[in-house]
Amino acid sequence: MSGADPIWLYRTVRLIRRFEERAIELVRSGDIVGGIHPYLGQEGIAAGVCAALRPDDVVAGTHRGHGHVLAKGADPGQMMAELCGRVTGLNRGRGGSMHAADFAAGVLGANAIVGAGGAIVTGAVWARRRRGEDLVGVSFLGDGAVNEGMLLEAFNLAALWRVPVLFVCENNGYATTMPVADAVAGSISARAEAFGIRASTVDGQDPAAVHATTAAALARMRADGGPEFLEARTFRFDAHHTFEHAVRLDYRSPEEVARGRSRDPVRIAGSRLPAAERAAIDADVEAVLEAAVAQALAAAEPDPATALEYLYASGLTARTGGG
Amino acid sequence: MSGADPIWLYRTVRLIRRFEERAIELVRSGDIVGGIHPYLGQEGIAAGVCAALRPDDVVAGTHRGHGHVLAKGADPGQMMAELCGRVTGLNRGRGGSMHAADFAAGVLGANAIVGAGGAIVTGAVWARRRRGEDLVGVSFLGDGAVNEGMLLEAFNLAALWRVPVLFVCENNGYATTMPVADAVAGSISARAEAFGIRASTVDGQDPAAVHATTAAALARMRADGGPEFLEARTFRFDAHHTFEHAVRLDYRSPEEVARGRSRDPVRIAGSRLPAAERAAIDADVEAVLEAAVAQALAAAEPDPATALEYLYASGLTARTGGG
Amino acid sequence: MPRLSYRKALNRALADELARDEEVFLLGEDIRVAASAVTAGLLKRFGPERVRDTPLSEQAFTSFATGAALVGARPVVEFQIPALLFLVFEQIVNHAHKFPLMTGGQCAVPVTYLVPGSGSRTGWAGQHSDHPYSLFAHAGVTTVVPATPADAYGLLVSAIRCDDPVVVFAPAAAMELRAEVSDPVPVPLGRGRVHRTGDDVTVVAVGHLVHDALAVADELAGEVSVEVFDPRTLYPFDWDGLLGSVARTGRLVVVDDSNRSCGIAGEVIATVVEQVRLQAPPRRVTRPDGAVLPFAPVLDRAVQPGRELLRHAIAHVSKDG
Amino acid sequence: MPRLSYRKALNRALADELARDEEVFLLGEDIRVAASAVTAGLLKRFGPERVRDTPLSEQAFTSFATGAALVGARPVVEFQIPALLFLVFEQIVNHAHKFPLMTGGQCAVPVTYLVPGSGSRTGWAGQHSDHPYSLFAHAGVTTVVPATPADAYGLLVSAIRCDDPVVVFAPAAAMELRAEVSDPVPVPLGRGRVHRTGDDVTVVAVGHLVHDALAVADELAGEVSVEVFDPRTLYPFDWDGLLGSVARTGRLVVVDDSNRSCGIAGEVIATVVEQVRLQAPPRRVTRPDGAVLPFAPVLDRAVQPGRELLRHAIAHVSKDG
Ligand SMILES: Cc1ncc(C[n+]2csc(CCOP(=O)(O)OP(=O)(O)O)c2C)c(N)n1
Ligand SMILES: Cc1ncc(C[n+]2csc(CCOP(=O)(O)OP(=O)(O)O)c2C)c(N)n1
Ligand SMILES: [Mg+2]
Ligand SMILES: [Mg+2]
Repeated sequence: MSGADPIWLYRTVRLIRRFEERAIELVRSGDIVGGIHPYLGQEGIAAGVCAALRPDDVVAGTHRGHGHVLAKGADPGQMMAELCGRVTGLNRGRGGSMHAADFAAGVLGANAIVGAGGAIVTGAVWARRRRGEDLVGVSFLGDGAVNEGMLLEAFNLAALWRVPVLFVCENNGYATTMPVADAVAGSISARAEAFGIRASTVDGQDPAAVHATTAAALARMRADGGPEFLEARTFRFDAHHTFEHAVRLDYRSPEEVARGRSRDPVRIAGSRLPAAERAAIDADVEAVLEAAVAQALAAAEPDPATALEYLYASGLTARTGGG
Repeated sequence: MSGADPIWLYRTVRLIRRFEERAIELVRSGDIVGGIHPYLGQEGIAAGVCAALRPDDVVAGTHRGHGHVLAKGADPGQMMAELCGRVTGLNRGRGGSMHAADFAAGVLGANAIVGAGGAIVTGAVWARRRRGEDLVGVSFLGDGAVNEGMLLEAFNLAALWRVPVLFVCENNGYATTMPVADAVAGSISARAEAFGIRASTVDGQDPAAVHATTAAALARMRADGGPEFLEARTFRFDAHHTFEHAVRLDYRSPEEVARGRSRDPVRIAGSRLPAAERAAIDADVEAVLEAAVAQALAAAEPDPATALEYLYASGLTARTGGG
Repeated sequence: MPRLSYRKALNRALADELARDEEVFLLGEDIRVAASAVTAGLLKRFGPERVRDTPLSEQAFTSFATGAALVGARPVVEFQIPALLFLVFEQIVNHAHKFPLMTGGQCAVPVTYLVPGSGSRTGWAGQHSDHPYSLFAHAGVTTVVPATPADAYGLLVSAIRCDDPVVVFAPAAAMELRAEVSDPVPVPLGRGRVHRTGDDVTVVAVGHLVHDALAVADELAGEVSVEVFDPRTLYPFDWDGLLGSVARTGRLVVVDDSNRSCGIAGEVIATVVEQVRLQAPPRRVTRPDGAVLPFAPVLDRAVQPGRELLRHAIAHVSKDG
Repeated sequence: MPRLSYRKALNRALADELARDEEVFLLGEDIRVAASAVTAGLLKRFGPERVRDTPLSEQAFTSFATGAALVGARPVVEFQIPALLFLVFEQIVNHAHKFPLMTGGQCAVPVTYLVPGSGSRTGWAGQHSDHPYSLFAHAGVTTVVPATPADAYGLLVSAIRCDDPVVVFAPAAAMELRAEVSDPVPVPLGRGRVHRTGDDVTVVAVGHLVHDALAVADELAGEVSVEVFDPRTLYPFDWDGLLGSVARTGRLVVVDDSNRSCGIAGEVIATVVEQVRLQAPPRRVTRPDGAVLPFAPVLDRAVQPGRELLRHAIAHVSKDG
């Protein structure tokens, strides 16, 4: 990943944007079962943060995790196949949207439990550093997650043990339908600062700004070893989850949505490139996704006889459910 | 309770002190099974805080809970009977040291799980205020508890919903053998302040100072309804738990213990009374405890046939373990 | 007769109890806008003090409910995902459940924990598809799994009125059911229901699987006469009701959507064979041991107990003897 | 032969594995000073990087262990109280257990959770006296309950070497046992042990109750020939071993210190009767349903399965038929 490279940043936000749009189509067509939590509007954060990472660094994502997985370098075709539940998927069709993982790319997994990733990535970074590797980790989390005790405990461990994890809070103003102001007493940054963790704030809609702030934090972290916190202010352009396309939930006014959508990370990153370059990237991204979707849909579904495969790493075989 | 009355304060710290010393004797004699977490040295906190409470206010205690229960007004005889597992005990012998409760006196219970009381007392206060009662609550907690996610979540609820709970952190420097500095990143007060909760600090060895600081906090809380936090610096004079009398754990130097014991809340409170008055109180406390111990030891043990009594408030009868 | 959906039945039970008793209030995530639809209309009718949206602080709000219950309130706590019960297992089992005995009867903890959409919600995968009712039956917390709209209403009402904590699992696979229900009434906890009488074999089915059991019983009607017993409450279990049925049929199959080992199906078999001599070895159809639901729909389905396996079990039990 | 205490056996297993494999490290509360004695001497020998005292942040340090394991470490997490497993139930069951399947085999989670002093520690009362092994057997997490010093050593070693999460319950009532053990060796997970052969009835006993079963078997030696089977691992259970025993004796009693409903005793009975025709109805001796251990010692004891009830169950099973 070439750092602040505006081409990489634009390509990445564009890739995530179009990936999500294609995925939503596949939800509509029934090829993706169970729906997704679209990352639309928040692409600048995954792109900006991951632009500052090295391949050996690790990230833990969230339920709204596609952007993190893609920006960290997972293959879009395997990712799409995973969403479609195919054997060629990143997780061989066993994980789906909320558990997509790519250990080879340093993605410890999206995670369906809010607030769970922080301690996991802290442990992973600590264990690898004990072996002499000098990686860092990123824990992505939503504004809702800062109310989870398990995450606050993870802040404590990372700070005490000086584990270099960047906790990136994607503050999109809501936990599902719960406004931040109704859910977070005090402030988001103060939650980290209470543990002696340095906190920064950044405009999450500007991928270059996210990158710059992240890079500065990572430089400090790589130098002295402790965790940091980054609050990226953002806006979720679409539904909390695609089920909201069918069931209207009343919590954001049309005006608020229009205002939020007016600051578009894809447009902001694109405006920094010449139109021709942008068009070339767009075309390339379309081709990548066209192939991704085609490959995903062409791939085999898993054999039901293998439903319990991978249940135990030790090779233990579970008793089946009888009959 | 007569507020800052130095007589009440001295009597209370002295009562707790001697109660604990008698209880330790009963642990040694085998009349109290399982041991206790002595409150020795920390008496000034329970006394000073409870002096500022009204009878209808509620408190939730800790594993080191005898002081809270006594200072809030539970009968020492019933409390001692509870520690001895007798039917005349506060909990009819079902709870013991770590679960002693006296709902009539506003004691929701000592609690064997560190960090658990905060949310419970918050809910209790909220529910009673919804009925128009204007009580407040106190959640006692140790320095170790501020590392428990569930407690930090409780800070959030109390602050968001403006429930008047005073979180009183008895910072005795250790969680069992773990020094605060090794366990608490940032600072203890900052943990509460992060949630917008006002925090004060007080010398926990001076019952009058604890009372004054508590009274000021409660006045603000009764006026505007939100929670507050109070860190009381203190020192545990004896073992974490009486098992330490048998098994030596190496974590505090003799010098540190001597230094800590030099500031004794009983002596401090006592120095504020004329010697004769102090002696009269001492004699009275001795008499109360003599009677408490005698009554406890004379009381019946529960009938094993009633082992499952009170298991279900609904009257449900559990299947027994067979045979 | 008016048709009532399962989801609406839960909604109506909440509304009726909120209206009947000022001490009832609701806590949960996104319940104001009624993301699960179970709380639809309640904010408007009862206001934000009694329909309280919570931050994502499950442990604290579960114990907040305990505290409120200790002083006489009757909270109903909605959980969006069955796995959230894992997150608050300590708060329910070690606190809410234990308070009455530990305090020697000084208090009660009448809290209802409601999971609308338990079990597999196809496509929600590993961490959102558990059916952990057997865990609560082990802990001894009253546990109900209504199969029908009428029972959804009646058991939820009884749960709210119960002086002990009660966990209500509303299986995702039952949430869209509809049935003719004129005037729903409370259903006593701890009482099973024979949905269909039969002479040859008793099938105990839990939650949504009651409907599968009934379908299979209908299919097999010519060959074997199946009695379908729905315990409705898993703890306390209606042992008398079940033993009466099995004493007549002499044969037993249990179908249940939780993991096999130490699940409710095993408990049913154990308790029955301790007391009744069966004419053939009993069988159970469950999730596998240690099941984790894989994402791909074909795999997700393969891990759940289905009609095919149930037919097989019935055939086996009927033949043997 | 040298005598080895159960507690020392655990200590030695930890020391041996720390010495053998750099990836092994310990996490827990007060383990540096070895409050439980199980980690005695290890700080000095292996240093604070590998013997890590944690703050009271059980959820985070449990998931910290998961994360470390995901990248190849082999953490052992000590819990001071069995109920702390309730507090981290989500982290173990919903994360550590599920990671391999959910990721399609991309990882393993070799974590050992060690509870030295599970079950009743007389006088510690309601919240410190649970024996929640059946919960983990239900979840499908490998669960061991060693009964003897040799097994404590051997099973803990195997747990640490296992590529899946393993919960090790060391019953408080077994911690002070001593036995002659010359050279302790690994004991395979999932393999039971016949402690005493017999012809008339198989008694399955878990953990410290193995010793009660042996004592009762000795007492009854003149009247009934009792075989004592110790599963050692509750999940995965050694069904072949047990079925072999029961096929010979034709009679079954199970004694186990967890709650009755959905406990391991019920599972044993269910699995056996699905496959073996017994000569008499089986029996189990357990804690009551929903047990909460009251404080007073006489009550605490009354709630635990004891020899009297076991004798009664054996008598009943032997007579019937
Ligand atoms: C512990 C937990 N509680 C509740 C949920 C259900 N849930 C899934 S996403 C979500 C909202 C999360 O909000 P936030 O952290 O702000 O992330 P966002 O969805 O806004 O990206 C909720 C309540 C969950 N998955 N995990
Ligand atoms: C959640 C939880 N974790 C661990 C324990 C075991 N334990 C009991 S007391 C204690 C130390 C508590 O320290 P602190 O909060 O400072 O209170 P203190 O004992 O110093 O009064 C520990 C670790 C427990 N009871 N509950
Ligand atoms: Mg959000
Ligand atoms: Mg302390």
